[in-house]
Amino acid sequence: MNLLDFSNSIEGYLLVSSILLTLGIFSVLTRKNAIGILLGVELILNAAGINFVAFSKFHSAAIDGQMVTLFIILIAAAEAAVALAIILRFYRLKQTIDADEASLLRN
Amino acid sequence: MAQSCLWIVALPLTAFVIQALVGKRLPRQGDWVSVLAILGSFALATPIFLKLLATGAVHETLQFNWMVMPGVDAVSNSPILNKAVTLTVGVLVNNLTAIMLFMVTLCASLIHIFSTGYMHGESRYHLFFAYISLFSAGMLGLVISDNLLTLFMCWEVMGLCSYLLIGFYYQKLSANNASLKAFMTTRVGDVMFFLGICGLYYVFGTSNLSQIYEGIKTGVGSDVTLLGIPALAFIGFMLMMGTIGKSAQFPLQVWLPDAMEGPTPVSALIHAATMVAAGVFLLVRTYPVLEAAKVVLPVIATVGALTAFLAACIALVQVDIKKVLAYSTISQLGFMVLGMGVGSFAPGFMHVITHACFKACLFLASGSVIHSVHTQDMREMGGLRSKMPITFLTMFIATLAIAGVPGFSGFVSKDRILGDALAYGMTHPSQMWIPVLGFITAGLTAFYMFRLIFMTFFGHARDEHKHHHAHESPITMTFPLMVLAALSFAIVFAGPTGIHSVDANLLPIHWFDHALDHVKTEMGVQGLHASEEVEHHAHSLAMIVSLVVAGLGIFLSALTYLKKVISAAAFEKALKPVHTLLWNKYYFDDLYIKVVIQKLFLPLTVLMAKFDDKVVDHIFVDGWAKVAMVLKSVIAKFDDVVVDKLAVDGSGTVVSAGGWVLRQFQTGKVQQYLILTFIVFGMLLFYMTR
Amino acid sequence: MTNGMKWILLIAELLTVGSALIVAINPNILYSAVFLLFSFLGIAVMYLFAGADFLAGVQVVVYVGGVTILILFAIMLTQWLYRLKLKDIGSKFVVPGVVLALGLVPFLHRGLTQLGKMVQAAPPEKMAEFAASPKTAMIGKALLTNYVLPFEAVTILLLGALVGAVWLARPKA
Amino acid sequence: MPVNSALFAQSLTQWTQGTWFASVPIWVWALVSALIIIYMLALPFGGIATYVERKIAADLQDRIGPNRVGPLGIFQFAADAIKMISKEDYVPPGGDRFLFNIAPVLVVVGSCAGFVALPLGQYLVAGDINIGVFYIMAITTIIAPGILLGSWASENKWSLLGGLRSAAQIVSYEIPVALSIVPIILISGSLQIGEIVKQQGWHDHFWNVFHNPFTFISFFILFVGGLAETNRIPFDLPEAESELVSGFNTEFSGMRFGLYALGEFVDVFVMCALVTSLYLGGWQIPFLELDKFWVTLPSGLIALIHVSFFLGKTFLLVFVVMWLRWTLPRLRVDQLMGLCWKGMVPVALFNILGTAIWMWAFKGQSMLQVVSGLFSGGGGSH
Amino acid sequence: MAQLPILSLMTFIPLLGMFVILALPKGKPNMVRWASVIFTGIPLLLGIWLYFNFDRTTAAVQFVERVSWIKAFNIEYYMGIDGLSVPMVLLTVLLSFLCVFASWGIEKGVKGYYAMFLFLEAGMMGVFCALDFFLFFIFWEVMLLPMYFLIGIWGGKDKVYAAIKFFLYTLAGSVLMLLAMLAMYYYSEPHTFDLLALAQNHTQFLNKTVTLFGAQYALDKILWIGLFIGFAIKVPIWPFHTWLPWAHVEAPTAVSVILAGVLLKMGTYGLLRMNYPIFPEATLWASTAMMILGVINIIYGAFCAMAQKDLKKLVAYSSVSHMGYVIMGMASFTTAGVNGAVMQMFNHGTSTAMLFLLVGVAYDRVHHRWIIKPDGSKGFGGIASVVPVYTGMMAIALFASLGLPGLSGFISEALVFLGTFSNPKYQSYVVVGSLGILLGAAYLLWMFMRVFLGPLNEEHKDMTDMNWREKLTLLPLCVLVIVLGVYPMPVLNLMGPTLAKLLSALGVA
Repeated sequence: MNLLDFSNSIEGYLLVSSILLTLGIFSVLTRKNAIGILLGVELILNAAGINFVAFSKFHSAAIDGQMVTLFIILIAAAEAAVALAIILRFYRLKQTIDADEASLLRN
Repeated sequence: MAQSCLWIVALPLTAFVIQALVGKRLPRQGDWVSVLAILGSFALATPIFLKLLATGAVHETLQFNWMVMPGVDAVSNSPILNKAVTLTVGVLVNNLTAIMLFMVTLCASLIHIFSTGYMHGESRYHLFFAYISLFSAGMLGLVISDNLLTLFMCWEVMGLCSYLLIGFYYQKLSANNASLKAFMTTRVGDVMFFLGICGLYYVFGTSNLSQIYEGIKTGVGSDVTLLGIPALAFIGFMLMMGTIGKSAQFPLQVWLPDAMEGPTPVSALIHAATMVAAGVFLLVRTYPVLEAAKVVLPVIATVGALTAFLAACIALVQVDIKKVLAYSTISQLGFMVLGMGVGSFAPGFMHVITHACFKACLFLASGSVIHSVHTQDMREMGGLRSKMPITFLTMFIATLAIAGVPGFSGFVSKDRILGDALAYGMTHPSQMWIPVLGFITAGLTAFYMFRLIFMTFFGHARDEHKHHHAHESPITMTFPLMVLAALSFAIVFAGPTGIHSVDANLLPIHWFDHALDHVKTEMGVQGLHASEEVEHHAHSLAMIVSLVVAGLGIFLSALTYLKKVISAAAFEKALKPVHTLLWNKYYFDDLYIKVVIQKLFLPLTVLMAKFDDKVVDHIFVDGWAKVAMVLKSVIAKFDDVVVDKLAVDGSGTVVSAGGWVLRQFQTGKVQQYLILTFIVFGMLLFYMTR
Repeated sequence: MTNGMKWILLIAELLTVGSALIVAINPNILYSAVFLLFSFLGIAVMYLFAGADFLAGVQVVVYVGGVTILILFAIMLTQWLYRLKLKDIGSKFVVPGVVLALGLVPFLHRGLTQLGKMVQAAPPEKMAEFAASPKTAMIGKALLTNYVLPFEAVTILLLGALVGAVWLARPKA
Repeated sequence: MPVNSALFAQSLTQWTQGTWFASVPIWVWALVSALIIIYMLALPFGGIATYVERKIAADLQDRIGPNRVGPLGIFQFAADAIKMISKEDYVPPGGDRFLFNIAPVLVVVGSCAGFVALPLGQYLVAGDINIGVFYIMAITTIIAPGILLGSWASENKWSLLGGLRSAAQIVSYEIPVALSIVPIILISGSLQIGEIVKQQGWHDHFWNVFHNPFTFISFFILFVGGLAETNRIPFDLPEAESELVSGFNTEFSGMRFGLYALGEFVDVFVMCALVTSLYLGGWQIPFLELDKFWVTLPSGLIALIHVSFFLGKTFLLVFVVMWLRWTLPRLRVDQLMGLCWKGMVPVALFNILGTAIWMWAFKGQSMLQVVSGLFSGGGGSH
Repeated sequence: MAQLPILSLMTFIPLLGMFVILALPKGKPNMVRWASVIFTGIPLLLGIWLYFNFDRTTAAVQFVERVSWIKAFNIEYYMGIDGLSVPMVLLTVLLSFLCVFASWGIEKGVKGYYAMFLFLEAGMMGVFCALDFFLFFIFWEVMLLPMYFLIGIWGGKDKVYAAIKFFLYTLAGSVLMLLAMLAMYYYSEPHTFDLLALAQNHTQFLNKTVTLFGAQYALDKILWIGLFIGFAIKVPIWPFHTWLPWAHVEAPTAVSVILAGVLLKMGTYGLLRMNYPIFPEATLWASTAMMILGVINIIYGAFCAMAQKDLKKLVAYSSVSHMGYVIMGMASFTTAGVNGAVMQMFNHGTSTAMLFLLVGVAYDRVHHRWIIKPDGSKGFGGIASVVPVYTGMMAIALFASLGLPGLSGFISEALVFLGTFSNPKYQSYVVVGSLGILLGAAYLLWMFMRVFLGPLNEEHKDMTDMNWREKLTLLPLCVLVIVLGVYPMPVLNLMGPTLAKLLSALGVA
């Protein structure tokens, strides 16, 4: 069952994080809904978090990796809060949160 | 003695400086300063003269370096160009100087005294005396200078003074023109004179007279040619031209009559006694050079004769009293130059002295006449004999002198000149016309002089008003007249030996000739080298002829003007063309002014100025500017079209096009930006992990 | 790591990946939000197995308790009341999505594995001992020693975000 | 030696060693053991609690509670259970079936999962997780999304509003709860609840509530926060509002409503258990130090005494909760929020500061130790 | 005392002055004026000290200051003066000092004016003291700039045209000079700019050829011509003189005084300093040409002056004519000629300066300079009666410049003519040249008569006579003119030995 011992080493974590990253990117790129993009971003951040934790255990066996993830989580929370506030404001402005609408800064 | 000479010159010079600077503020406007100065000079000059009379000869020189220019020190007249040049100046006192000094200072002082009266009340009174003092200084400087350079300098200073004095009444336009004409004509002469000096330098390496005399004696420069003609001839001619300019000989005589615009004392001092004599004095000083240049003397003689005759003719028709005297001066000068030309060195020089006295007297007398009747036109005068007895008497004596009546100074000098001329004519038959002309002129002189006397003093007053006002001049004016009249007597020239110095033919010339012979030997002058008996024969003949001619002149003049037997007017009508010719002074004036100046010289200057402005300036200089302009526009066009349009704007459009393309990427959609980033991320990742 | 543990880890990984897939694919934003929650839980469990027990707690508190609720709130505030249809026609993107995934994932994985090989530095027993040890004290100490600056910075950031979010979201007074 | 599910599971394996169960992998056993603990303890309490609450409420309102089913109505909870199970599986039209089902599960899981870390006795704990307290707090936060999703899925404006309010209430009251736990952590220096309780023995600084004045205040904040977090009466706004019918679980009926009610009661129990173990010394017997007792009791008896004391204190608190339900009026939403943000959070922060200063000032001694120290002239400090 | 860098001081004190003046407050023109008086006064005092300490026996360069400046091209800051440059230096210093007083009437941009003026003086001093060609060229160009501004800004009606014309013309000349300089640097063996060294071994330029645009030319002749044209423009010599009338007419009084007084002399000074010693053979070869040009200058200048209606233009052309004498004197290669030429440079400086100052005085009062107005009506007329002192001064200035003996003009003209005449080759030129004297007298006296004598032109009856300042500026010049006229040795003995060496170097025989 290489799948099992597979999960003891770092590959498991890296695989999950790469998948998460891909899905995150995918959702960010394809979502029309602003909140969808936000979800994508959260996924990407978590993928990074997993990587750090995995490396903190498998590589340096030191707390630093986890510290980074801790900070990632904190900042992600702040970011989500502000993002949602913006989305709400945008929604109040445009009555829709379709990402394509938010193109005032076009050429 | 030379030291005193310096003082003689310095005194009037200081008077000039004082007058010019503070004259206005001095009491009596400083005329006494000038008079005292000239009297001082006179006082210094008399001992020199007395020494001459006593010892018969006086000689002293004083020299000092004026300009020293280092260079290759070579023999003074060696052809090396960059040889050292030192110009020395100094004082030469010999018999000539002594006599001239005495005469000049005497006349000048008398004229100074006269002009205190005459010029009384004039506006620029102090300046008048300043100029006269400067003039005296100049004349005296000329007389004493031992080299031609300083002689030339004083010569020109006198020219300046004559310019200033003639133009004294500068409000009058005629006075200005006259002064300018005087200065310019004399200037022509001066330029020639200077060239002569340059020639002398070239030949003798110096302008010092005594060195020149030695040089002539040793025959220096006889072989040198200047501008193709023998050097000494060239120098001689140049000096002659100098004299012609200064002494108003033909053809440069136009300025003297006009010089009468100046106040009468000026005419007396400058245009009778001294300045004009300077020209002749130059000839006297440089006589050895003239003699060495064989060719020059005959020319001088002819010029002298011609001038004398022509001037006399013009004098016949003149109505202005001063003009008559002016022309008489010209003709007398002609006589002097004639004398020099024919070789009568001593009589020529003597005539200078005698002429100075009586001509000064004549002028001053006419001055006092003008002063009282306030007009110069003889036609408005007449019958002044009773009104102005002293003036009449002194003028009459001077007229007798000038007419050549024996017993008077004029006869003494003029007769001897005519005698020598006759002798010269006999030895050079081709030149015979010169003495003949001389005698005729003598006659004419007598005629017009007495015409003048009769018209002014005799007959009835033509202008009652003026006649009424006429009054005798004050003592300051009459005293000089009396002194000068006294000098017109022949006996004066007998010198200290008194009566017994009178030679065979009643000519009291013994001491004079003796003095001049001394100078001749000193300078190496041969003088007239006619044989003894020819000379004796000529002189006796000359005396007779001159007496006849003088008497004839006086008689005819009396007939026409005193007794009105011959009507002058009829004569004029008969010889109308001659009269107009004479009246217009042979059109010399017109020739010079109207033709040479107005027609030739001024248009040339205007042409030259135009040429300069148009051709040289516009074409040569601005032309370049135009060329540049053309070039500029061409280059500008090229620059504009090629460089600007293609290079610059072209790249501009390329850039903007590129900009447009890139702008399409900026859709504003966040997601599309992210796609781009991730594509790049992917590529990067691919690259990193290959 | 007992076998059981491995299985639980595996389940957690599958849970995370599966729910993440649904989050990315699902047209209905609400569903993707919910499954995001489950993937967060899965990640928390993975953290536990990676020895980051405190971190798992933080993950749960912050993400599950905070962010997801915020997202749900946002969705409800923006979608529901105005009858917006929730369906997000993302379908047309499925094909490029798959291509992207297929294209990107192998690279990522190969990259990460190579990284992993490089990384295999820590000796196994040290790893296990590290995983087992409680991390709270270590994190606490680390926070106040070498990570003081980030800690302070994050506090300021959070304050800023807090005030900003409130100000932004507040309806105009 | 902490007893945790792993230990429990090992004992099971040893017990089933010889049988066919051995082939079952160890983690299966661990899972089963955990489930047993939870459901052995949580579910019955849930049911009993409903009965007890209705009895107390009736008593407070001077009426007799449910007495029909079984003697004194003690089987009322079983009757309710059966009623709920037999009800029709109704999903509101337009509602979201999947979410409708998921929501109650989340709520129950969120609340029951807390039991793992609660130390019933010195060695009796399901899994003495190192970050015990933090774990409980974390797990209870899952309830909020559950409620939210449930209210959303029931396609009912009122339930949605109720849901939103309750989620907001739960999330915002987590903060004062968390902050009031921090003083305890400061004192005990560890997140493990077992450790915290162990330190509250008589010889140590007795119950944390009496450790210092600040912890005394933070005990009340924790208790009130816990009430709000479980939507109990003073903060009963979301579910029993007059205008919101029964809040987020209006559309729920049958077993789903059962789960909700169960979840709610289990949550109350967990909260009270947490309060007792942190502040009231958990299984610590006041004034008595069992293991130093003059006679060594068998471990089973000690455990029994510990459990009884722990449950006694917890049920006391639960009684207070139920008591409050029928005495305090309901708070308005803004009062609710205001109390939380303007009232409790600042006080909690103040307490943390106070405890920290106290710890620094008295070097970790509780008030009592300080007082006794004064008398005994600097007795041994902790 | 000798080691005091007197030349540098004299050159750079005005420069310092310029900066000081620029720093003075704008509002107080008088302060600026008195400051500039001081800053020109100091060089004057130094000049006077220099005059007394100048060793008149040797021909060697004195007060030498030699500091290597740009080692790469061994260009040195080589300042020194000898007999040739001393009179010029004294003239510059004196005229600058007087011109400061003369420009008291300038109201517009006083600071700028005086700053430029001092800058100009520094430039001029530099030109006369520099013995390194490079340094000479720099000062030559430096001197141009302020002139351009002075004419361009404070000038008369079409000042801009005149300023540009002046600038471009002289610049064109200096371009040729630059080329010649560089060629000399290139061809000289130890590659030096030092004039004395170049003169030392001037044979190195002999019988070498240089190909210009294909044609072969003798090196030294081409260089000589290049330098000659550069300097000829400055002198100005006949074809290149057209800038002078314009520059003079348009320049303000003080500037035209400096322009005529000093700048014209730079051309001849340059010829004597560079062409003669460095290219003796070429000089001999070109002497006849120079003589012809000199005579043309005299006659042409006189004729043009005669026809001028504007006082200043008349004086400008008179300058052209007088500079003709200088050229003639130089080209005669005789001691008297060359000494006369340099003397004439000095005398012309003083007499023309007087003339220009006097014209300036008239201009300040009536603001026009017409002898005859363009429309033919009388400009000035008979003002002698109104302004006697002015007339007196003008008379002195006129007679000095027309060469009346007793005044300085005559001395130099006499020397020039004596010198030229003693060179058998050029005697006929002297005769033609003497015509110049005549013409000089003509146009000057014609002007004197027109302007001063005759009936008074009513327009000018309220002309005021000269004030103390104007008298002060003219007094020294009058004194100089008269004293040097009577006894020229004080200036003449300065230049004697140097010119003697110059001529012997020329190999004249």
